[in-house]
Amino acid sequence: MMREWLPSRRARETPRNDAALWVKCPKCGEVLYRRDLAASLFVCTRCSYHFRMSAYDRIASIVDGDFTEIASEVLPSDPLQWSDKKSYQTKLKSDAENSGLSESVVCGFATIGRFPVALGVMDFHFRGGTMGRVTGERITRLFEEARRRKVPCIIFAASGGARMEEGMLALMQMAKTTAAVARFMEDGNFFLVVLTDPTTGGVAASFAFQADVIVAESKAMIGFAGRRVIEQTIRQRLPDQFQTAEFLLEKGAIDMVVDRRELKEKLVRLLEYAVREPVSP
Amino acid sequence: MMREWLPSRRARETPRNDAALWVKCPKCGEVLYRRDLAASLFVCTRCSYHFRMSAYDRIASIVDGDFTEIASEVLPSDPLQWSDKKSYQTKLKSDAENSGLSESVVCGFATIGRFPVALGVMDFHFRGGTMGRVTGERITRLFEEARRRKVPCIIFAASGGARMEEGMLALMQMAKTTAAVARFMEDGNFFLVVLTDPTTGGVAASFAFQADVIVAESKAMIGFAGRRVIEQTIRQRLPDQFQTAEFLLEKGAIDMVVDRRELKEKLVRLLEYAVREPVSP
Amino acid sequence: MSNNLIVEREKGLVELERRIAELREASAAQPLDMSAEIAGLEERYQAILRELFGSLSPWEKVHMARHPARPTSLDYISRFDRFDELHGDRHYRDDPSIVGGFAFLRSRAVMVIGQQRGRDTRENLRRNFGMPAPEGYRKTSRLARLASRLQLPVVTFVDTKGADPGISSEEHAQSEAIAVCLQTFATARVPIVAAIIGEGGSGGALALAIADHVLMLEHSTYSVASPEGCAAILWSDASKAEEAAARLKLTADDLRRFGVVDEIIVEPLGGAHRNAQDVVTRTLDAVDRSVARLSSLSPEELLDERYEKYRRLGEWQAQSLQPAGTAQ
Amino acid sequence: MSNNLIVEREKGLVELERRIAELREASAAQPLDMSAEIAGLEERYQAILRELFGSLSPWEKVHMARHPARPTSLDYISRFDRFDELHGDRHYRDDPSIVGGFAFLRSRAVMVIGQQRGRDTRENLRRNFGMPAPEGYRKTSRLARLASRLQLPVVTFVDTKGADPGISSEEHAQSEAIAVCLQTFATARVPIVAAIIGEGGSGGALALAIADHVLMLEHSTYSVASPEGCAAILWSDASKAEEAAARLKLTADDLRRFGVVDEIIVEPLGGAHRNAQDVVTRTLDAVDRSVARLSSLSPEELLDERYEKYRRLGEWQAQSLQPAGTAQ
Ligand SMILES: [Zn+2]
Ligand SMILES: [Zn+2]
Repeated sequence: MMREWLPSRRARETPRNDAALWVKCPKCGEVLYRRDLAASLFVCTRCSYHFRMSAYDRIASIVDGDFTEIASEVLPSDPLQWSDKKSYQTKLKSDAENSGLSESVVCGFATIGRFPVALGVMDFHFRGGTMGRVTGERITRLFEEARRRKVPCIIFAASGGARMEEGMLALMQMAKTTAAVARFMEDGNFFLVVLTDPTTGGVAASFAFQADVIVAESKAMIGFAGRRVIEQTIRQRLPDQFQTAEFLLEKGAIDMVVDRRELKEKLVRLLEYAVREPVSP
Repeated sequence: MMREWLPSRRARETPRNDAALWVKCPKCGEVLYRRDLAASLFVCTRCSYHFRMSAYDRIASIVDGDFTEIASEVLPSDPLQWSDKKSYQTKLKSDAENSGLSESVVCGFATIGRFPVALGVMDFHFRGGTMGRVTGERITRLFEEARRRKVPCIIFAASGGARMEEGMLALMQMAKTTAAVARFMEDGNFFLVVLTDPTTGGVAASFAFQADVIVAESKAMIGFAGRRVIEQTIRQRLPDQFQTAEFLLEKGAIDMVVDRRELKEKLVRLLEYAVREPVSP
Repeated sequence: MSNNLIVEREKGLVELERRIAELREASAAQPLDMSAEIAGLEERYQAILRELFGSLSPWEKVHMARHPARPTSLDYISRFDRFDELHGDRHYRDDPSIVGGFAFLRSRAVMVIGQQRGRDTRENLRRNFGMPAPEGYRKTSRLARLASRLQLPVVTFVDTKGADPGISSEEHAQSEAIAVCLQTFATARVPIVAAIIGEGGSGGALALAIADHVLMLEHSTYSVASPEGCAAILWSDASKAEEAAARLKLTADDLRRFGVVDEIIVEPLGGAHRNAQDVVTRTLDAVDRSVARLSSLSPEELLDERYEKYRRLGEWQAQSLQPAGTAQ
Repeated sequence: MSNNLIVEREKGLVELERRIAELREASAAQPLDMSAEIAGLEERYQAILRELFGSLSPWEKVHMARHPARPTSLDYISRFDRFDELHGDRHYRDDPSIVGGFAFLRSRAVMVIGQQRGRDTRENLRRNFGMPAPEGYRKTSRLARLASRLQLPVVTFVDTKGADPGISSEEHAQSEAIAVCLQTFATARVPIVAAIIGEGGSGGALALAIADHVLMLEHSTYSVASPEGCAAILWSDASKAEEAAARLKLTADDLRRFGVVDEIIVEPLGGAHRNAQDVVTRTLDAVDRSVARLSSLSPEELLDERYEKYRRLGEWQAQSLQPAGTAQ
């Protein structure tokens, strides 16, 4: 892919459904100018609320320059011929239009701080970041290719879990990605995951928590079961702090919580320990 | 060693310090005839209280017939030239006289249910089962020889921890035995431990909890810190159940609790899974 | 009234069964020949059975999979030639919703691990309705690693609504526990055979089901989410569970066609609990056959085949993966 | 009054230090030459230092090792060229009494793990006075395994009274956590260098100290049990701790002679805290030299040498292991 991919892709900015020039911070209520928000990596300049980020915005915020996407030709279909209010095909189409994505993950290769890496970025704007067959297939190919190239793999997770509309074939992606991750790691390659808001269900419970180092973005909601499910089960309201990145850090589940504005620098630092041989520029 | 080793060694029965014909059960108060007690493997016939067992009684209760001791020529010395009320040398001598042992562990080879095994049996009657240099050396030799012979290793643990009078050289036995256990297990050999009353400190925190399968005798006290130390730290009395085998089973720390009278049968069953090829009689 | 459809349907049958038994008894005590009458009743009974259970909808299968009398993991494990239970995650707790240990299956030593729901309310409370906590998945991983070390094949029984969704399970990193379990099964250097014997709910079920050979009982279900959960998530309306059950393709036939399941164990008319003895026997036979076949492979062959199996599962291109019956 | 002998002794010095400082100040402000007076005071000061600290008994070293101002793990780690802390056991909790993560030591990437006591009461409470819980040892094992996977040398700093002896530590299988830690260090396929910087108490210290090269600060202690614990166990009288300290052979010199310790880092007169900067620098230099040397070995050579080292330690026959100074 050419160097020009970034500006064109970046034209679509988060949050996508709001076409206006101004965006209101859902946490502090501050009204933010969209361009300023993008410049601060979609972090509220007043209260540091982290807006959910689109995959290509994320990639642009992390890579040194080029990003060579792989497996973009792998496109979702409708194995269960699912239809409820709308058909699954229709949902896929409308999500594709709204998000500019063809599936819930974008995979490819890039350099970060001059380190060649495999990079997979999930996007909550496409089917709530759920993992369907193509999500699993793209991630699997990424790990397989990263294993061949012997480069570290970084995944940005954001997911509501396995995708209902693909039934068990979606669930099986947990098995498939896990197997690919295991092979990749058995060869001594480095796997780092960044958990972003939200990371739950089948994605949390497969490749995301198999990483060598688990980074989470500030205040990201991370868990296995959804908050609503737990509240229904225990019949009481959960504390606000429950299932946040900060909560998980205290509970020993993750390695660190990082503010998005410091994330790239942190990733480069971590790569320097694990790889120790950046390519010359 | 000859077949006759057992009767001669068994002459000394637990509890050793009581020369009388009758023994009173410390739990239910029943007065037990010593020969009956021995016949029931030193388990109170009324309340199932498990008396502490001497190493050779234990061996006799477990092996099919012969027991070939190894490393009995490895004898304790006094590296720190320790002396308090009595010298360490004196303590060693008096323990040896009282227990009929030369150190806190007896190691050797035997068959159990026709399975050739390496067998190490600790004895609380010798220096409270503490691990000194010779304890560590004998256990290490046992694992090294078991590794050469490719036979499973069974250890009966009973220990107050590392032996004070040998200072850091005693503590280093944790490292030495651990390294030997690791090599033994890396070759795919089976390691089973039976935790008996009491198993604590440096023995619990090294080879004992490294086993594939951890069996504990009923009601045995098992822990890292001693009960007294914990009570002093938290300044309150601990519940009776705390640190018992049954408590540890519930807490997920051990695989099973077994009554001594069913122990040999259980060990043979477990060996049948792990080895699958008993030698012909 | 039971909230289980199948249990409700069975209530009418009980009266008929009682009458047949009474007639038989009377017939034996009297010189009068009532065999024609008995035969008639039995024929009617069989006809009703066929009508009630001859063709179960996905939603009916969901209820069959949850039937309180349906054989549980321990009903299978107790029919192994021998079983020695192992306990605990070695860190925090022994989770009673996972039962595991050494066993002999026909003279072959194996490691068996199953999700265990209760067979009554009290046991259900103790076993958390068969929903494992992280400690249960960590016990599972530990036993699978031990099996791999000792070269024992692993046999699993899957029967869970899903992983426990409680507070302490989140606090103890349920995601990590399941993720490690998956990784352990994906890399275990021994044959793995899994049997879906009841409800196979979501990632909490899959954690025990990455296997070289997956068996599934005819009326078991295996699903990306419970129908209720799916309906709640997609339509915010759990009452649409029946519709979700139909859409999710959670039946053995569907999953066999998708390649998620390798072999189906046929159940007696009316469900496994109507002849548990026979179902368990045939299931263990099938497990045994698979283990025997897989045991001839080297660890490398096993791992390669397992990888390829899951690699191909749900491959994006394959239009042929669509269930034949639903093709438009 | 402090319960630390060394702190008590230092109190008199403070007055002298103040007077020297005052004289210096006065001398700078006045034309009067007071250099002779200052030199005299300084000589006296040095003489007192030598008298107080020139030759420390084992019991005094115990107090030196516990000195509240003695450099802690973080004082060393913060002098690495860079440090990125990693957290948690991935199961249950992040234990603040163990600090670990990636670091650069002179341009070399390493994994560093240290026991961290508090530098004040509040931090001591948070860090449990440097006594790790099972979660801390599990974090340690996890980081050591990660280092082994990524081929990063492991550097540890040992400074603990011992493993936490509390109720929940027992409930979470402290023994198992330490045992696994020992096994992880025994089998890690990377160089390991340990530095005993303060108190090295029992198995809870050893859990971080199975290493290819063990450094020890001159006035640190490393012991099978705390002197108090030893006295309580052997004589049911904790007040005999001083006697126990003498018997236990817990000083760097003794342990160097026994082969438990490979290298001693000399401390300034009066202890490491009197010139922490210098002590830390020299310690890190020594660590760096060891890592550099060990990095030239293959994993197999490393493991063999490590095995042989601990295999020989405390060998039963070797009379030569007896400390020369105490031979009769
Ligand atoms: Zn804001
Ligand atoms: Zn009794």
